[in-house]
Amino acid sequence: MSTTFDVERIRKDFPILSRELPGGRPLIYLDSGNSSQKPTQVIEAMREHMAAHYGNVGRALHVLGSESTEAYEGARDKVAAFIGAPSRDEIVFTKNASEALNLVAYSFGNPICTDERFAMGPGDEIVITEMEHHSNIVPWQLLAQRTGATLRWFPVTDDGRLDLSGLDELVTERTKIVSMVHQSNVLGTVNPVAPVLARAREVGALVMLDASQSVPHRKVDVAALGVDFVAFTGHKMVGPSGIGVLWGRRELLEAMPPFLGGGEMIEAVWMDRSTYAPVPHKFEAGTPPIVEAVGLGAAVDYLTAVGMDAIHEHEKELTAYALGALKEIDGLRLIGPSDLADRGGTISFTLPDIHPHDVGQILDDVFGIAVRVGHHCARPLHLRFGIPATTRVSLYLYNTTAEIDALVRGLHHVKKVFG
Amino acid sequence: MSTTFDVERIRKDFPILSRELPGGRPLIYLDSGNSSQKPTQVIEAMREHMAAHYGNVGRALHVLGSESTEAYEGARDKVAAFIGAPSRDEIVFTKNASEALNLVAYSFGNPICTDERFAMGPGDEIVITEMEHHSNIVPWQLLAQRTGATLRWFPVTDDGRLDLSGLDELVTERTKIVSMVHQSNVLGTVNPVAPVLARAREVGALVMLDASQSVPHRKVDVAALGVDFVAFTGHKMVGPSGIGVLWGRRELLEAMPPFLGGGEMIEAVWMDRSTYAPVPHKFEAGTPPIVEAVGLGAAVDYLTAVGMDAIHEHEKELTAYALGALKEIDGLRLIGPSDLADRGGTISFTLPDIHPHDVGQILDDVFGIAVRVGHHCARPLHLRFGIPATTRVSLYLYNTTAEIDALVRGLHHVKKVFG
Amino acid sequence: MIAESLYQELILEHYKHPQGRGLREPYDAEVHHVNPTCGDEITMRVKLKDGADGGRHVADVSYEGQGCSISQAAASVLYELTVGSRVEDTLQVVDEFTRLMHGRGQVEPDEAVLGDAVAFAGVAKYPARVKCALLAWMAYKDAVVRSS
Amino acid sequence: MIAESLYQELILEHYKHPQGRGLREPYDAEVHHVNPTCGDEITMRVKLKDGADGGRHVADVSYEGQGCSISQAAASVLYELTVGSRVEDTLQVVDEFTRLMHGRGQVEPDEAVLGDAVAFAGVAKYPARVKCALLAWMAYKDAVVRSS
Ligand SMILES: Cc1ncc(COP(=O)(O)O)c(C=O)c1O
Ligand SMILES: Cc1ncc(COP(=O)(O)O)c(C=O)c1O
Repeated sequence: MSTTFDVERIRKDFPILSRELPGGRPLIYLDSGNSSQKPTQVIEAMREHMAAHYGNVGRALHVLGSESTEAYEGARDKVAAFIGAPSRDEIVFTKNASEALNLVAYSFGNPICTDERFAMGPGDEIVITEMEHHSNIVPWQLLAQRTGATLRWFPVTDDGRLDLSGLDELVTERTKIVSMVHQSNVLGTVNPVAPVLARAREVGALVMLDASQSVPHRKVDVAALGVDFVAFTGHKMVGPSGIGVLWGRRELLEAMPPFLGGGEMIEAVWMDRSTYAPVPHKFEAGTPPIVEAVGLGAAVDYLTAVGMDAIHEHEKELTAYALGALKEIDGLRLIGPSDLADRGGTISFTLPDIHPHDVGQILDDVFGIAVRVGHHCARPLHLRFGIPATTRVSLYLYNTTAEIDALVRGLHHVKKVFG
Repeated sequence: MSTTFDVERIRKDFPILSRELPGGRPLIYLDSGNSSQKPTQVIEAMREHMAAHYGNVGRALHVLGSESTEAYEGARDKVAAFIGAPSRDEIVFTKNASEALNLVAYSFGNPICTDERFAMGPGDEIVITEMEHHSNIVPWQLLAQRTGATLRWFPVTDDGRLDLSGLDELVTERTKIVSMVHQSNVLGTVNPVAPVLARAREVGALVMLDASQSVPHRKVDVAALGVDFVAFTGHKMVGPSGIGVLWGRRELLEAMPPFLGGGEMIEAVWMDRSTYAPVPHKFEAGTPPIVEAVGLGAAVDYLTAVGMDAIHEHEKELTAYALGALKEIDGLRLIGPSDLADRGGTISFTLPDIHPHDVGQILDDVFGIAVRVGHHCARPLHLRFGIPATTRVSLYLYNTTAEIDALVRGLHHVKKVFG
Repeated sequence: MIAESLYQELILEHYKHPQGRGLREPYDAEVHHVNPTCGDEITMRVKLKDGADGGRHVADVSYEGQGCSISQAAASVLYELTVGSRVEDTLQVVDEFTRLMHGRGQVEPDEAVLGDAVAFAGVAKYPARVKCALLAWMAYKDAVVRSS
Repeated sequence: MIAESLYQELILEHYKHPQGRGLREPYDAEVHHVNPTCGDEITMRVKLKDGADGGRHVADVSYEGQGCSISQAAASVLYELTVGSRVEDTLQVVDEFTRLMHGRGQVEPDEAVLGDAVAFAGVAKYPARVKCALLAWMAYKDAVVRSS
């Protein structure tokens, strides 16, 4: 472990990690890819806001309204800085990453919008990949069904990498948008953005990144990436549920039609027409997740204080350790890259003749080890590998090598039960 | 005051009410129609969940996942019981009331859906009212613009009541849906549902109620109301931000196309198509507002324990007191009904030659009185009364007659400053 | 350790050595049921016949499936409990089994009706697994209805 | 009491007795600005002329508007500070006033440049009201640009 990174000190910030489960089991939480735990700093920021400063934002002139507005808009500043957004006005708060992805999908093929880039109809194409989370598949399927456009996708190689060999045939003049996952929530694979982006630029397609699994784990700089849209979610980055983020280039956000209509997203309303607020407010209809933004701001502060590079380094060491340790389990089949290059701390696998649900159940029941089992909202990827489900271990800043040792012991026990 | 209702005891549950504002002012919060304050019971339920039970819902088999799922789905049960929903599966959690209204609006005119009731195109009509919140205007404007349908509306009478004299001409065979506010967030008016519903049934139109301002303040029974959809929002009913509710008849929810696509709203996904989960999950894409649902559940428990009838009675007494007390302010013009019949504790008014922003600012600066000033997201209603803005006082279970006395003193001072 | 109550020896035995597995001819009805949350699947065929006692009897239940030990063992136990029995009696088992599974661990199982299926009592405490245990039984009920 | 710093006597005076109010002919440009968050509106006309010193001077600023005391008083003060002055000098006042308003109460106002407009210093502490104070000034700047 790196010397500046004190995982034991970090663990003390997460109250749930010292919880005892029923039956006296300690909690070993290896499911952060599903949702991360929250440090006291986040929990307290939310409690304190509700107990002493809460008011609705934007609309109120009074002290509480000002304090809440300042906290809410302050969170926007923090998130913008965290991902290197050129402007704070490019940060749209949504309810989760899924809403952010849907918001962009709904911007296409809307007769209200006359911008050519967001036109969508028969003959137009949308490109995704076979390793997407359902939240980056279904919105585009629905868009294709609404508009008559065609959905296409990059295949995945046997070792869990994006197969870019058909890039030029897949991304063509017909492509309006390419939306792909930055880091896979099953394979751990970190996808190469540059070649896809270069091809998209050649043909005039927009590029969206689902960064739900990368922003929490590594320094992501949206300006350096050069894409058009990025989606991520608060609950996976030690922040609260109920808030997600869409980052988009201002010029595109301005060109897009409004999505949800209502209070706060307007400039002026008459019964028969409306004009809309400037971005980002144009996309934030109704009372936003105020307390959740305060929590997300605290989460960003927390991650920044620990250091995204240190977190990444820690996870890399844990991943190397885990990949090594899992090798000793007979018959374990890794689904995803076995090398450390361009991969994060998400490790999915199968065991011969033992269903992942049984693996997960025994790990949890006997050892208090929380892993995720199933298709992890990436059923097509599992179909591609010919398996109905996997067991997934996902690591974060508060995990330790001792927890991985416990996992390995647990897996040995699982094999014994079903031996 | 009624004998069973102890407002001083209730005030102790809301930590913010004992806060001292800068300059030593006490807080007098008369802005609950904008957003309500949260009792310790809600704040603590959320804190406790994050500190000891948090996990993602639906997807995880482990202890934390089960506890979170149980808490989340338990909140659905509580909300269903609170509004008399025939089935818990008819409760859809959204991010706020605005999303709930948009969800229904987006169900119309979607080529994916073949149900006649949700078809929408030129010649079809949508009926709303002139007293709607922007969140029940703009979604329908956008729908009309997308589909070529026509938006029509009920006018409002001089004393702030819905003008139903043209009901039969307004709601016709062309009408697909009537969406109207249950209790106005400006006038306080509680609208008569029965005649509108009867006419809608005659012509085969659906009926949606925006109950954002009624559910927090009086017993609302959706089955007794007999409408098709009801929207409301957590933050106005002593619950957290970041969560809203759509109730809909199961049969309609099942007939509607999906809205947001993603994880959790699916049954099975292939790259080129998907099948969808049964309601309510079909409409809950991505990680839902988990901690917020826990908070909303606690809010419902709190309101139920105090008693919705007792709350309603208390507010009625406060409203009568306030309407009487405000009469002594020279020139004050009430916008909304001056009698207590079918009205809630929301009181909007203007003062001659003093702009509401100045009223609000002085009340806040000098007396710590938080009211809302502006058009309260109901600009068309203000246009109808020929005024750009009003000052709005909105009362809730924790308010007292002493606070109304302070308001009256404050208004006298405002008049002196501008006298 | 809680797991012991879920993974009974009998369940593991049936999982490792499933009884009556495979799809056979002839059959009156075939159904395919899926548990979307965990992907468990079963294809089941039912063949009924008239019994000597005048009632309808189960001649054969054949199935193919994939899924966790609970869902697979449930199908195997179901095979043993149904084949050769009166249809009405088997439907009574289905009802009792369903009641047990939905009882959140609070329901006292009727061993006389359930026989070996009583080994699944522990599953009722795990809401996420109840559907696994019920998959084969719901498919069976469906297939019987379609056979009549 | 904090309010004292916002509602200066001078602001209230201008609000109650606005200077130069009303729309007059002739004019070089007319603009209409709205503050959507609070609904404040102003219509403003500007007439420029060549001064004796060779520079451009402000011949008249006329306006109609509705809104709070801050926005209305700002227009009245603006009228007094601009009419008869060199255009460049007035634009310098606009810049200094804008800087003051965006200073969140931390900026020391330059009284020599601002004159009576210094009475608005307290507004800078109220982010929600800054736009009210700036409405007339932004309209003025816009109108001057369109006049040239
Ligand atoms: C009548 C009415 N409808 C809808 C809304 C919108 O609710 P939300 O802001 O939670 O979306 C509000 C409150 O702002 C309201 O008062
Ligand atoms: C890669 C990826 N994309 C999208 C999502 C959806 O995020 P949310 O559930 O916050 O909408 C997730 C997590 O569930 C994810 O892992």
